Amino acid sequence: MEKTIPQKARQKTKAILEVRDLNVAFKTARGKAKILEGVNFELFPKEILALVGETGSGKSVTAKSILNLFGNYPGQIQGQVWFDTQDLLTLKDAQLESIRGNRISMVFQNPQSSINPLFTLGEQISRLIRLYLVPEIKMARQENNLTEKQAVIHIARQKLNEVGLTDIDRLLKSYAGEISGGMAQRYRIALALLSSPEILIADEATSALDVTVQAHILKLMKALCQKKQTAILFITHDLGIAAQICDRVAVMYAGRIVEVAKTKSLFENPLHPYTRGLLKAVPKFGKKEDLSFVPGMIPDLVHPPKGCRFHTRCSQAMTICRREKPRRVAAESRHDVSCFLYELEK
Amino acid sequence: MLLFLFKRFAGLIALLVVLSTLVFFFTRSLPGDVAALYVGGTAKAEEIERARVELGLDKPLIVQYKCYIQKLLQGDMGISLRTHRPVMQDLMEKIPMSMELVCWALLFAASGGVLLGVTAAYHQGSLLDEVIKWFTSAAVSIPIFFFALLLQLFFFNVLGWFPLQGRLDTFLEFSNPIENITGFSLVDTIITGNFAAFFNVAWHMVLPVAALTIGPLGIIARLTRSALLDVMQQDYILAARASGISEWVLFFYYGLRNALSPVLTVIGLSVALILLSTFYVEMIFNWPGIGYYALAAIMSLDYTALMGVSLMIGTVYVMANTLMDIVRRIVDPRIK
Amino acid sequence: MELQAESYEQMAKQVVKEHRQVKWFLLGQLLKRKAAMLSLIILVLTVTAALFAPWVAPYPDQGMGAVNISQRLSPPSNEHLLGTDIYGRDMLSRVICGARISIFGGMFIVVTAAFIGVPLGLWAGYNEGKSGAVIIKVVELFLSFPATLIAMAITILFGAGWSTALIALVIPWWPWYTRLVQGEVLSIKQMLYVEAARMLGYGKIYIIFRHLLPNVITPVIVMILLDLGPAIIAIGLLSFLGLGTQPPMADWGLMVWEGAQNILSEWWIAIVPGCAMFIVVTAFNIFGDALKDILTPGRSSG
Amino acid sequence: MVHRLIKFMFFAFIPFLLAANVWAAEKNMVFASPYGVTTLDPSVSYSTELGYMANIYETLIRVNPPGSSDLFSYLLATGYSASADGLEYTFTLRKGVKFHDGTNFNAQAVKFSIERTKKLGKGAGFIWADLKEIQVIDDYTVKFVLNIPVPLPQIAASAYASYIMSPGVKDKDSAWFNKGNDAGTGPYMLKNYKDGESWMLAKFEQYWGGWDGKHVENILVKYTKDPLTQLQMLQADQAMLVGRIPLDSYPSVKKGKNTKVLYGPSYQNYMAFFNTTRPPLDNVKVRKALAHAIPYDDIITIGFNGMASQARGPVPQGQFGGTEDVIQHKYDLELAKKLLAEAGHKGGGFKLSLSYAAENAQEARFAPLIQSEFKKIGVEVEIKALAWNTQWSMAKEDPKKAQDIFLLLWWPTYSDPYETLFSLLHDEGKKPVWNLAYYRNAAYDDMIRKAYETIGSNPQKALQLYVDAQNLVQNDVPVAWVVDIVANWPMNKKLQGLVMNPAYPNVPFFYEMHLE
Repeated sequence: MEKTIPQKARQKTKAILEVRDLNVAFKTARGKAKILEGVNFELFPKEILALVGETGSGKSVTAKSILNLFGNYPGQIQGQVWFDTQDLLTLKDAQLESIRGNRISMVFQNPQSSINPLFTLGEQISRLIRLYLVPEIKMARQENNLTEKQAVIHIARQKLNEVGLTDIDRLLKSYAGEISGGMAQRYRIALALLSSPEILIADEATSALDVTVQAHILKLMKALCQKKQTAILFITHDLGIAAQICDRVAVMYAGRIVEVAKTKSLFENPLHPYTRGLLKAVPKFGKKEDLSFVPGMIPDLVHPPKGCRFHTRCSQAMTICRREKPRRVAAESRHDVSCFLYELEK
Repeated sequence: MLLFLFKRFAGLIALLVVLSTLVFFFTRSLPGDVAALYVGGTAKAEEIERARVELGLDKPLIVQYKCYIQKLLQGDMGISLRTHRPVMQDLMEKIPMSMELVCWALLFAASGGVLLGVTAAYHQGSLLDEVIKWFTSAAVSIPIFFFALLLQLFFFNVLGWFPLQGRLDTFLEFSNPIENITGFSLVDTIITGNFAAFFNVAWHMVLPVAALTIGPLGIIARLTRSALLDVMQQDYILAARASGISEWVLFFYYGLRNALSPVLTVIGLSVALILLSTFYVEMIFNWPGIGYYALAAIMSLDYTALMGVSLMIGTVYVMANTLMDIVRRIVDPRIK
Repeated sequence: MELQAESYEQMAKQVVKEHRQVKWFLLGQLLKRKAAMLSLIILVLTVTAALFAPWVAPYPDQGMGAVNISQRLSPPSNEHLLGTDIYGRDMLSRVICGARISIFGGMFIVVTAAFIGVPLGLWAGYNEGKSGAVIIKVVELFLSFPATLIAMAITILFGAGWSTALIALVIPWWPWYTRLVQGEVLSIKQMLYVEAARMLGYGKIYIIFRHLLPNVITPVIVMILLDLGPAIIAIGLLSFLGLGTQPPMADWGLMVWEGAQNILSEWWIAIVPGCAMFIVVTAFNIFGDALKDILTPGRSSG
Repeated sequence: MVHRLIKFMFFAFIPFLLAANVWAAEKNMVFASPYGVTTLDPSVSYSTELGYMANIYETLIRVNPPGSSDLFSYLLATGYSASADGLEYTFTLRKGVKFHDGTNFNAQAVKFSIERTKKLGKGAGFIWADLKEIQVIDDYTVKFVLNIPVPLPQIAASAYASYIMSPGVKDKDSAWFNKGNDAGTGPYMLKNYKDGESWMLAKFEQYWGGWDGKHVENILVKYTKDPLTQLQMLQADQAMLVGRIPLDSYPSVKKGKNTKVLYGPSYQNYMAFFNTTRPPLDNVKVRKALAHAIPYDDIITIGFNGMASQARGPVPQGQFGGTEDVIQHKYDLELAKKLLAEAGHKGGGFKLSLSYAAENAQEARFAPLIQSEFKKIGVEVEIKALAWNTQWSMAKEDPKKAQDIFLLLWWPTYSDPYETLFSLLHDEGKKPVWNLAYYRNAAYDDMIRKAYETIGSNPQKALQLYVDAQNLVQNDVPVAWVVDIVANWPMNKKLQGLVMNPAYPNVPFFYEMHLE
């Protein structure tokens, strides 16, 4: 992934993470796909921010861009991701590696497939404990008079216990294929929160789980993060979940954030036509369904629509929508929206 | 594991039985009199009859078959119609010669192929990747016999760097003959301290081994690259990256380890390819191994020898695949 | 699960339609791949030349085997662009006529193999009962033995010749298609619309042809394309040992063998057909690879 | 890196390359031979191993090459005399001859050897069919008693089945020989025998001829099938003598700095049998037409690089019985067309199958020429390259299913033409061994038998009978005699003294050779 970063001074804010003008494009066989176009948002300490949108709206890419997880996948990434005082996109791999998993952690959608199938769970957690919890190992050795190996196992037990896993001895010897999805996600959360990071990015962390398990995991995640004072960027396509646990919600459509607001404000008073469509489509009984009930499909990002990317599906589209891109405006206090309906109002 | 081994072994036996049965009935249903072939020359009728009795061809087919299987179980594959020696003895003499080529070729193809594949995957999309892609595409597309001829033309005729053919310069066969201990000439020459012959054999082996290596090398490199890229797109690699594992460890430890299983499978399959290629390479480079023997058997319709060669190749092939399966089981806990 | 017949129909149609649309759309991508396009051009030219060999070849009768002793062993020149062989036959004409035998032979092998292998694979994949198990056992038996060796054995037993060689190669070749199709079917079978069709009581044959076949067509076509190169080489391998094509008909493998004796002096006799084989096989492989990337993304290419 | 490695390897090999020259400069040489070994049993041997057998074993007498003043030279016998009726031959034997196993050569050994060969009845053992008994007169005199007056000296000088071996092998079978053992009296012993790979013909110290003067002493035989390889070994000085090089490379070898080609007479010839049991080849005019349509000159150019001549009849020119009085069918397409029309096949219009031995490079080369030429008279030919054994059993088994045209390379077992004429053309009924034309002509059979029986007493009459018999055949055209070949040995210029003897095809008599 190429990075092109204009060096701009950062405005002083309270935000722990600030994403500015993030653009991501992938090279595909058909040409350049502009996956993200000018994504802006900020995450405040201890806050839970939901990033919602349909499949393909760029939520996950946004999450991955924050830690630049694309490896050598062919594509371009532009913009700024301010964490603390550093722009993560300017960092070298080695520097990034000291942040990844340590200060910013991530949990992914498919818990089982995110665990390497060739190593036991014990091997994998031990590796991270050795990487991040050196003082703790030392302490455990001194306190309990253990060898290093025993100390690592000791810590692993504690950490797995913390996420509510039982029968840990067996678990440590198991492989990914041998445990249930719920257990796997608890394990992943344990790994992610091992070093008490400042930010946890949960990328559809509960989408692949059964509804009951989902609720447990959500609860656990929220509780643990409160305890460790970790902010969560919660990525989901499920508005219901967003409403349940999040402080604020950002709605994404086709690589842009179209609306950001306090949860209550957004649900009570959705401004963007797309958000309105989504809310109308929320199924009543917490059923898991894709949010494809706004008529039409997500546009082809190799040849995205000119102007506002939503105009092809928007019932209130105007001529200007086809020509120009809307800017983000604060329609109400702490309620931003990118839509000409409101831009023109002002 | 034991059960698995037992199953594979039973499968091997079953395969060999089916194979030998097929081969047996095929050869018996052929035009041409096996006894006459055995006697050769201007044989008289009574002489052919004598050979018929000698070879047991006068008995009913079923009895012959029973006899054949019984002998086979004792490792007796019959008498070659061409050399008039026990096929088993012939094979035992020729196998080491070929195995020497096959082992080196396999070693180079596997190590080189993995190396090329890893390099290409690591530099995915770069010029290097592109070059390797072209090279491996060419490697899998070039017919072995044509490549062998090209090697001879270029390295012998144009550059004069390597000998045209053979295993040992003829004068060394007289002055420094190779003592036959293991049958592997490189090993034998080292054991006996016969360095003149050692270097000479090594020098002669370069071109045939190169010819045998090229195809499997391309296949293994292509598969390694795609398997690695496939692995590198897996969720667990992403998760590991997100948890701060360094890119280097990610690629060379996790990536390779996870891509190993398909690579091992294809290495196992390459054994068959290399074995078959020895037919051509040994013919073109005049290397007195199993391929050369098989070819002579084809030319003179030496059915017993052909049967022996087929059974042997079948066995080696199945054994190589079984071995690779065992290794895969060791490296991959998913296969149960 | 409750499903209305219409909604199932719709679902099925939708899936198939989307597949097709997407694929034909993706074919346009080929134009952007230079190597694949170059290969395609080479292939089109070669196949056309092979088809119209009697009109394209400068000396068509020599291409078919007529001798021309006065011109024997002449190096490449204006009169004979690629030189002549030991009988004085124009190499260019020989290679063009040889293309017919090599390329069409290769096509015959893979297409026939597919015609045998695909139905068996559909059946074995859909019917996991006894008949399916038997098919799979047979396939495994074939696959546990090197294909070229089987073909060699067959040609030895039934006599060398072009047609024997082709049939001898089809015999170990079809199981690969059966295995591919069976695997595909096993995964498609789990899809909702197939299950739905089954529940609605549609017959086996109907489901196989209506739903399974259209979905395995793409991987089969890709495999056919990828197999063409190896098939051409396989014919050459047999011919090189004298087990395949018989003179005066000659495929490229036999021509290489014929020229092998003269390689150190009249090199063109072996090098010309060898290069032809190499170039065409490479072109088939590159084109097949590209098509595979485009049509069946996400499968590792081996 | 690679470059350095190669450099290293180069230097590492220089001493050994030098060693090669040292070794070769002495009385040792390498013979890259395409001639494989079927069996090493001297009683059974009837194939390409002849080249080695004739150096390991000896016969009583040897036929001299054409043009010599004497018909025979004497090896284990010092002379012979025949009775007036031609039924008894008495040989006096050489004294002081030792076998390789140390036993002394004597009359008992002769009796043992010939009787062993006759009793085994394998290979060319049939040549002794008319031998009644062998009487040992004393240690060094032996008498052969015959049933009918056949040319015994020629038989005793046969290239096959007439070798004398040590009585020490009394209880040994062919397998013992095939392990690489020998029991001859010849100048060389077989050593380091590796079947299908290499073996050594090593000087036998106690050879009766002695080792004074210039002789090659050790010959490493490197079994090398590939002509190209042999060419390279020859050009790289790795082999002094080779058997077969690519046909088109003869001009360059003749001109080579270190290489030359020695040409000499040969009794080998190529022929095409017509399957006379089936239409259209049961019609003599069709056969004659085809014989006139064979492009003899082109075959000589392409198949033999000019080193052959059109055959006249079954017996090659130069051999006894091969004279210019035998009718020759010349290449003449117009005549061929006319004959076809006369036979009721105007413009051809039929299809024939032709088979040749896939192992035979010459046949592979010229078979397409016949096909190409026959096409011009409207006859389609389907060529089948088959393994020699296959094509032979196909031709023998059932004439109705056999191929129409069968190409064969033939050479006589001993120098009298009877064997050729008898084997190839006498009536063998439905199960022939060599009469693959299924030719039946009682007059012919009588004529050659008569000639065979009179040759001992009246060679002139026998010759006339042989010629007449051949002309009888030439009128029936059961076989088209294609070419008589010219034998050749590509060799290093240093190698001197090789004498080509058509009675012993492809035998290099090493004892007569030396290196300069």
